Amino acid sequence: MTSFLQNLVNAMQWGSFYALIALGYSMVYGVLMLFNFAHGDIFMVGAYIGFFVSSGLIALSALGSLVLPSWLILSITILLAMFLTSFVGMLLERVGYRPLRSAPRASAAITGLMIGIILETGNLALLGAQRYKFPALIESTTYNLGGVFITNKKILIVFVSLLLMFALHQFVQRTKWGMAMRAMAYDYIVVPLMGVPINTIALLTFALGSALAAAAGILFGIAYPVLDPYMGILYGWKAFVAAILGGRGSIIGAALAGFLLGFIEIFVAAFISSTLRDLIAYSIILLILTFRPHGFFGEAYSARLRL
Amino acid sequence: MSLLQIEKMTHYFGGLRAVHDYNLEIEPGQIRGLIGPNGAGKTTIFNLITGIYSPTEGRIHLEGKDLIGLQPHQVASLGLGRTFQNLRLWRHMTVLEHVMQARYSKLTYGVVGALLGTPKRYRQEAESERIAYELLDLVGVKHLADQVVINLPYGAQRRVEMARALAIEPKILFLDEPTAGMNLEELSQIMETIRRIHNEFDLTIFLIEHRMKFVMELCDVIQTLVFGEVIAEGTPEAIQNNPEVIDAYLGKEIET
Amino acid sequence: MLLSVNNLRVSYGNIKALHGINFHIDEGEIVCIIGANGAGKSTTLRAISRLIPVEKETAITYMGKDLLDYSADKVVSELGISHVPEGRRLFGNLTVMENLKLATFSRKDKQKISQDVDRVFAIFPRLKERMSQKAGTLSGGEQQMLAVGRAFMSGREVMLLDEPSMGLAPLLMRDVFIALKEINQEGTTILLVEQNARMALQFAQRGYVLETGSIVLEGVSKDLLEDPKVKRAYLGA
Amino acid sequence: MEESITKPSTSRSTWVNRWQLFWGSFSGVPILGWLIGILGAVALEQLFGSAFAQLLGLSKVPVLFGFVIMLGHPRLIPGTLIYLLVIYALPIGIITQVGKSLTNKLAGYLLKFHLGISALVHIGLLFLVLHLWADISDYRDLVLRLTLIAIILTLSLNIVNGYLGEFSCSHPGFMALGAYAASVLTVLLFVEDKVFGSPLLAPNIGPFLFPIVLILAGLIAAIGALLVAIPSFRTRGDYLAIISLAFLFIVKSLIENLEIFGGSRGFMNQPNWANLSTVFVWTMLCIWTINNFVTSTMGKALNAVRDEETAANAMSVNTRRTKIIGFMFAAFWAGIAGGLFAHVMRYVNPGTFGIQKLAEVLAMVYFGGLNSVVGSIVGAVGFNLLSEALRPLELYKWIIIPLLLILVMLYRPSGLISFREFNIANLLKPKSTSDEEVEHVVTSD
Repeated sequence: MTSFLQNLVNAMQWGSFYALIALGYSMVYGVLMLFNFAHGDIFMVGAYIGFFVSSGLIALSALGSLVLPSWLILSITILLAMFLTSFVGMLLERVGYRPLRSAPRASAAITGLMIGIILETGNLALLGAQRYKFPALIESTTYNLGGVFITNKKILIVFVSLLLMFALHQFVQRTKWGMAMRAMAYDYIVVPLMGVPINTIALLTFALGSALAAAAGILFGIAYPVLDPYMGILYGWKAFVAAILGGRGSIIGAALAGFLLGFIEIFVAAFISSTLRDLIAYSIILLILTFRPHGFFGEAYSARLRL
Repeated sequence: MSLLQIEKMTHYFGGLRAVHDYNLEIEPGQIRGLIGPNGAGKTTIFNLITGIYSPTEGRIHLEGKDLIGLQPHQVASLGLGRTFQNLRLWRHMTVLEHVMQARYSKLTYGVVGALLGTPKRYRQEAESERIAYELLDLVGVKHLADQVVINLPYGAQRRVEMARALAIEPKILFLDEPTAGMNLEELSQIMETIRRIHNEFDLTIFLIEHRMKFVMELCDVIQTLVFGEVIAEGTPEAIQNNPEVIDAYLGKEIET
Repeated sequence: MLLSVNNLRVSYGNIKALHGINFHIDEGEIVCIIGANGAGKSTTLRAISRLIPVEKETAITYMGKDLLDYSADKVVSELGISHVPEGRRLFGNLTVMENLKLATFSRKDKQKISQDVDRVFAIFPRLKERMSQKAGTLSGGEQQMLAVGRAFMSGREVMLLDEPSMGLAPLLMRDVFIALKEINQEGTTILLVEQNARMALQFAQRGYVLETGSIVLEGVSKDLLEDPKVKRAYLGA
Repeated sequence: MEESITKPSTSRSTWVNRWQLFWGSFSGVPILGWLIGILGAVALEQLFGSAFAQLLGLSKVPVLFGFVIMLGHPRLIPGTLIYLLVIYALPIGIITQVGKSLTNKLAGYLLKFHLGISALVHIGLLFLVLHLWADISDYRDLVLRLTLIAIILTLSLNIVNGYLGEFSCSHPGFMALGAYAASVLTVLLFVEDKVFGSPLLAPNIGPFLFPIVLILAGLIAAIGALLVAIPSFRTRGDYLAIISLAFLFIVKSLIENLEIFGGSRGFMNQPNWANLSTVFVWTMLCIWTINNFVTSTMGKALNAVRDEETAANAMSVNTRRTKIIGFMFAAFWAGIAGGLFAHVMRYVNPGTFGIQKLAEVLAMVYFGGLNSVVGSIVGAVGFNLLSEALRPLELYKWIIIPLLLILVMLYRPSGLISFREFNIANLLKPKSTSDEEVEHVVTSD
């Protein structure tokens, strides 16, 4: 039982990363009907931006020119990295995807794939092959709750993830921007007839998705401090599959599927074998998609989306 | 026995009743018409008969064979050819390829023949091409055979669809609004073409149409459909003088 | 002249959908364009709404401005030209209220917005009952009301209506047209596209007859209703 | 004032004229002529290549048309260019020009027989050219074999992504199935191995049974394709893309978990049977069958399903059968490509068949052009040559190639040569353009 609970805690943390990344895929896919294959690499870029922001702030503290408490450094890192990474996402939309909006969607997917490769290689070219270690922003403390060990890092990671997901949900459900995003997911052709500038909504979607990916990157860096230019490929693609499993453009679906994937992976690794992790995870996904081809919360879209 | 026999066909989309208690008997050689306002369920009836949808209730028989539960391609190879209201052409294919494609069920060379290019394959493809040219000639677009369809004007595209439907060697030809998007001149030409097809193969035709003039001149028997139900069935004269039809089809006077 | 369309040409690929049509609408008028399926009626409205590109010979002026300088969303938010698209195209995943609210996306006049919402609910009381219901669950008639209401919220100068009668029972159809007349009397100019020729001509003051991408007849509705050519082609006589 | 404007333009147009005249004189050269010309050049290289390279100060014969040398050592550029000019450009130019009337006559003569005869002669010449070219260095040989395998892979993926219009991501998975199936069979049957022990059959009959092994590998991949094809009945487009992606990951981690096949460490000791001639023959077979398939009504049914499935179904096309055939046929060739690949590298590991491979194959298909046999050949050859040629740029290669592909997507969203058929008869026929006609064309311009 304790080992079950212990793994549950681990799965919550692991699922948080997938869920946060999956949200970005899902939003872009929902609103623009587009596989943003470069999103995993935005996660990577976000982690690196977070690394530089936090290292910079720590260096300033060390020099004594701007002494900040560590919780403030953490908060500033997350917010600033989210803000900066959102511009990477918007740039991607403007330069890579907007010119291809009326082209076949496969072309946009290939473009995304290629942008992803450029981001990975660009990282290697700029920063070299050495691995960067994410600075320890918080002192690690472990609590023992009846045999289940919970670190303050895990609590922080899960809490921040859930908070961000809740904020996103509120944004999408309550604001007119969110309303426009939902409308675009349903039928983007007639959205301009409501006086909604769709290019702005597209940028917003990319910005939000990228900001969440950056948050995921930093949280990931807190848990697993070694950064890798290919971390986007390793985790991004899995999150992508989770996003689709959640259903087209469904935020709750993407979050749930992200956590589900985390749970499957952790529990398979804990109770069966870590080498069988991917095999079982993807087999389950394949099974679910065979019986629910549109994911948990997705609905079939049709010719209605054409003019 | 009638060629096509439909009894008590009813169909629901979700909770919405699209077709209710629809009956039809078509005799060989007839030209039948189906009219009704937009959204009355005419195209749904076509889709039900040709197997695209499966009716919630009812029976459909072609020459005594039950069509319910068959895939559309099986229905088609049994002899139901059709055209579509909003042209469904294959945008990257040429006119000739369209007509040849519809000979699919008549080709017997199989996958191996296709891969290895056996003599049987070339023989059958050549035969198919010959028939395709004849049909294109019949509907009057032979000169466009090598054109990619999306480059053709609307009227020509409709004719390609017609030739394509004929290539499956139909026993009944279903035409869904064959005159949509045509002007009066093209209208009389397409009417001429339909008559020619009818005479050439002694073909049974079932058509949906909006233009009264067209339906009245061509059809032997006409059904009027309103909200999924047949409100009148009869000869063109009878339909034309039926006050209910006039109201439903042309719109009531509106009092303001 | 409020809106004048000159030499409107539209092509889909190599197919010419509109061969250079001319028409105009005066302020406060109800004008209809009638024609068979595929004649180019919807294309005309889409071109005015800037949903589809027009060819370079085309000129559209609206209140002295060049309409072609505006993008699709600006046509609605800055020029006040709203469009009820063919098949209504509601956002089925949004509630009735959200559909109405979304249509005011670019409007800043908060107070006026809530007045307008009240006005829509006054015209269509049925919508008020279904306020927090998803638009996808409405019946055909209610959907049409919401589509008109949504256009009313987004732009009030001109309303472009694409086959509002499609799929409606005669009684509901009458309700919708009565509401439209009311909206028109409050100062909204209406351009209506219809296949149901008789009804459209009874509703509008003037009409244009579109046939395979060209205007073949135009005139006052009463004359068109009497015109034997129109009768023969569209009224089946 | 006017003169100063017109002068440069006239001088430019004489240059253009001269170029057109020069180039126009080549338009009358049939494929046969080109093949013979290139054969002359590679024969020349065989005979005098290394001596001439040394004379120019190059350490050895430039293996890939000098790209690598020129990018890596700028001061060797003049020598390399002279080498290319003397060994390749001049001989090809002279032989094609001198032999023009003769090769045209010959090409015409060949066409009097069955088209297959003419095709075989051309293919034979092509093989001779490639063989002589690859003979210079092992590196050339390897690049060539991998490029030919890439052609098979690209063509087969084009069946699904181009002709059938699905976005399938499972191709590296099919390739992996084929690679492992073929490797296990050959090692088990014909090779002394630590895991499988002594060979079950006499090793010397192995090369003769190798085609059967490859076909089996292809069939295993094709059976795997059923797992993707059957869901495609119900869902299209995006969800099929995900299903196929999940399939790829499943195959990959399945192999990683099969310790008997080496797990993630990989599998080696494959016999060296995939030499240039074997790979060449399989590539030609692949092009031939795929070209046959896509030009038949059976194959064009794929296009009909892609463009308008409802209409295809209503026109008696069995859409399910069509999809199954499309997927299985594509997977079959991917499996064969995998089998060949394993025997070229003589080592495979599951990591080879991951996302990177997927990106590479997709890039080749979309770069070359959807729905086109020629496009796929151009895509695979272009991509591989580019990738080898830019090797000296190391990391930056993976910025330049993606950027190039993005440009292609922006300006030609369905690839360089898309939706174009491959007409063998037209390709092989003699070119009738005589000298007078060429002049006429130029002066009329």
